[in-house]
Amino acid sequence: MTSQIPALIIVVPLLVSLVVSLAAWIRQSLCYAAALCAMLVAWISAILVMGRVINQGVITYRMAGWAPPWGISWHIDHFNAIILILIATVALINLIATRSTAAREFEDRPGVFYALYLLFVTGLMGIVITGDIFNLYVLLEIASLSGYALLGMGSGRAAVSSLSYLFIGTIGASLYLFGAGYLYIATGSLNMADIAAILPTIEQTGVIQVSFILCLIGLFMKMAFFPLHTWLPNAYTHAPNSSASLIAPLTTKVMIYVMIRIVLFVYQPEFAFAEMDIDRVIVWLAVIAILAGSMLAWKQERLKRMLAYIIVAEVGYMVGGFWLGNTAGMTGAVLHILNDAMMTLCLFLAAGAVISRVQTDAFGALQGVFTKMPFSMIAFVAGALSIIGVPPTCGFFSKWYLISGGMEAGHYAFVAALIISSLVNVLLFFRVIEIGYFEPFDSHHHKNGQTVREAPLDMLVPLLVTAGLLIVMGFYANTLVTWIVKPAISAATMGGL
Amino acid sequence: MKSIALTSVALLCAVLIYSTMGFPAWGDSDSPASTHVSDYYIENAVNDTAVPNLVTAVLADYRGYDTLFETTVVLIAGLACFFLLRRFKPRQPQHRLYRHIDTGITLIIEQGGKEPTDSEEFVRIDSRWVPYDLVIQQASCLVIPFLQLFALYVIAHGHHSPGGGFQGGVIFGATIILMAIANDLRSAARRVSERLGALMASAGVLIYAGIGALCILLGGSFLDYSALSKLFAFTPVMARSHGILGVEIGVAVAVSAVMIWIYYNLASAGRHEEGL
Amino acid sequence: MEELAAVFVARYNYWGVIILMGIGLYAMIAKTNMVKKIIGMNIFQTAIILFYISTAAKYGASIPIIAHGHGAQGHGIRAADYMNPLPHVLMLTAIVVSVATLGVALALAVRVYWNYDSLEEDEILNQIKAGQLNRK
Amino acid sequence: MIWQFDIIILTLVIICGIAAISVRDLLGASILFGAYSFMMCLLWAVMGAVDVAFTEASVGAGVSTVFFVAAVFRTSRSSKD
Repeated sequence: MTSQIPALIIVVPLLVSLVVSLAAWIRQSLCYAAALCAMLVAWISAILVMGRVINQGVITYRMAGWAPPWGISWHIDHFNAIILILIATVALINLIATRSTAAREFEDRPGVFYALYLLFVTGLMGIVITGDIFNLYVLLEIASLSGYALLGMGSGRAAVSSLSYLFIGTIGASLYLFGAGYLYIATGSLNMADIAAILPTIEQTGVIQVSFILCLIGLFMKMAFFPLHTWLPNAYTHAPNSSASLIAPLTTKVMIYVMIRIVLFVYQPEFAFAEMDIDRVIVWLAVIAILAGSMLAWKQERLKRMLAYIIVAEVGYMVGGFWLGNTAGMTGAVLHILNDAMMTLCLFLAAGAVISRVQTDAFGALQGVFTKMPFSMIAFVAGALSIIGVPPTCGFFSKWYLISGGMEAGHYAFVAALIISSLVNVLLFFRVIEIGYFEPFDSHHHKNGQTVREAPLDMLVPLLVTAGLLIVMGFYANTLVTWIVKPAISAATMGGL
Repeated sequence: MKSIALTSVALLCAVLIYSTMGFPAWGDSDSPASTHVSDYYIENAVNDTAVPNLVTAVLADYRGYDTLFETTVVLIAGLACFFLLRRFKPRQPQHRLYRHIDTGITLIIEQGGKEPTDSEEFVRIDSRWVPYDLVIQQASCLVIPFLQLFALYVIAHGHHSPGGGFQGGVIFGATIILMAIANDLRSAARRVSERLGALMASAGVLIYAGIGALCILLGGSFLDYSALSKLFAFTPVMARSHGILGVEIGVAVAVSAVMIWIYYNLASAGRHEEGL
Repeated sequence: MEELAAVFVARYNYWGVIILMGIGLYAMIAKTNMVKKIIGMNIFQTAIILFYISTAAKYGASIPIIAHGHGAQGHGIRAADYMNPLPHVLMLTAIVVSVATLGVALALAVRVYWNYDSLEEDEILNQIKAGQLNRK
Repeated sequence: MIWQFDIIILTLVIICGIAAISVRDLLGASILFGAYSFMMCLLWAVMGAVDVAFTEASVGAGVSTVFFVAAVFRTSRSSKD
């Protein structure tokens, strides 16, 4: 029976999401409790799976009992096990933290909200866990479609932003599917391990190269890599708070995971780095992404919008670090996926707490929030320090690996971009802290007469836990690297590179 | 703008057309796509699952996990349309139109006026578009039962002929949509209410996922229908065949309900009062 | 000349796919109307479906339903006699995904229309800009 | 599978696709999209993908067109391009 534990990660959220969408028509009050239980079970089973991977190595789970390549199989190694834990943690914390926000934002349909929430998480977990390139597409669409619905429910511009996200996201997913079709026509297989075994044996006719480019462009669209990032800021700024703080930390990071998985485990490093010879180009694009993201973030006047542009820059960190092509850079990229998800969650939750009390996130209205909401702002500062990369927080360590990877590859422009973007981040967050800490609280700005006070406990406790995790992950960064990140990368590269 | 778009798209097409030169010829039965994995399905599917329609066998068994999420995608579309569009508060100010059946005279009831709700002589009509065509109404009444019968046949006969849960479900949903178009939204909603549709949509996917989870409880992998042979007196091969039928029924229930649900929300712009 | 004709017959289906993709992509980039963009998106998706179906075709093969499936129990089935069923299965899933995307896209378009009373992208952008100016 | 049939239908598909995106009336565009889907369904039937063709006939030519018409009815019928 223990061999079925991996299945629980997907099956429990899926089944419970269906029960929740039934319960939405019978008793709305059951929905939250059911969703919470499902996320807890998924979180515990993700940790159990991680333990088994560390002890026994790679787990292969055969769906419906058919052997690959005929059936669909899951392939769980260190890399996806840690991403599974990350998704479960972020979704669980956010579920607890946004309970009252969600009840306010979706007053007459919280049941359907929780059903879509669980389906979104199921989709992301399925993307991470699967070992089949077509199955990945289906789950990509599950996560995307529920994401469009969750983002589009906000007021004002949300629907337009979500619709343009839908257009770009669908083109991206379709291009990925097209690339997978090129792979299928050349190899006749859909299983990742099977394709990886076939690819070196077939003669090169340009089909594989085109499929590689198509998949990569599709994923770049989905992850908002710089020239294709236009959907992200609007979609995240205008979205409801309870869904923005779920989707912003996870979507881009999972897409970067998919890129790493496809490049390392399907096409393999020899082909992707040596034969295609596009790694320098992509690192240069990443440099532009980092600089442009930071500059655009500087121009924003609203907290959530500024954070959205910081995400664009952070995507540049991870893509660039990975395409440096050396172990330090890849370690930095993988570690930064984990850190960045937690930092983004922390900052978006803090922004959500501020918005729930101040009613807006325009910088002008944030005067004196430090005195009124001290604990929320402590968490905000912790997240900000981590984004900047100040030592006790986890952001420092991944940035350290990224910079040393850049030095090792001799790509000094990337190193310079990282440092410049850190300096810009210092200025960005100092501006917010200056307004919030040094300027006195101005009651004229809060004309609705409501007194601004500390966020409610159910919002504050998860927020402080997230901030604490940032520091804990910083202390244990070395353990994380030796036990999880190193085995994940060396399994893919066979110690080469 | 348009010329830039046209040139860039044309360039992209040219590159892609050039890349097709590396493909095996169209219709070549020795290409990798037609030999590597697919031969196994063609040669063994009947032995493994007792289903002559290879597409059904692969869809619901070998790649049943994909199909589970395919059904879930449909459910998500239904949930999303409801989530984005549904407005529970009725429109203000409200006036309703009633038609006197025999004479065709239209009655406008302003707010507060008494409405002839249970009258035999008056029928409520939509404000923007007033379909009143005896031929269409009677013809649709005539064909809908046969269409529904055909939908059930397509669902049940998916093992042997083209079709299956998805196609049958869509046809079944389309019959209710036809009813809503030929008469009006309210008369369709009297037969399949929004609540019933929503419950059926979730329940259909739950049937599918539940059969899969039952297989885990019986000691197999997720969706491994051969484990069902422990519960019923089937051979494992027949258990797979019957498992596929059960799954197809779940798909059909979910898909038909979601199609109706999406139509209700789109056609009435979320108010469920007046339709197309 | 004969060689050219052979290349044409062996490839034109894929060329058709790529032309259809181009039509869909052009509609999504150049058209300003949201419903037109949605139609373009659907054409783009069906083009990819056509691509997969083209990979499944075999000359001289029949549809993927085993004749006399019962009784014979799979003796003497030659793989070359039947079309490749795998892409068909994949594309059933893809069609369903595309109709689900269509539903969500149309729902979002209707919501956009509630807010801006228009489906033209340029008019919506003008309204957004005017709204931002008003707020300042 | 006869390639002469295939190429005729493929041409019709492309013509319907171009027509669907160039008509200014959105209701007409929806109906042309339905025709496009139906031609596509024929094309797949020629290639032996009967299940896929069946699905496209019921989904693409049937329900999708109804969804388009419903959405156009609830928004606006005219388009600038």
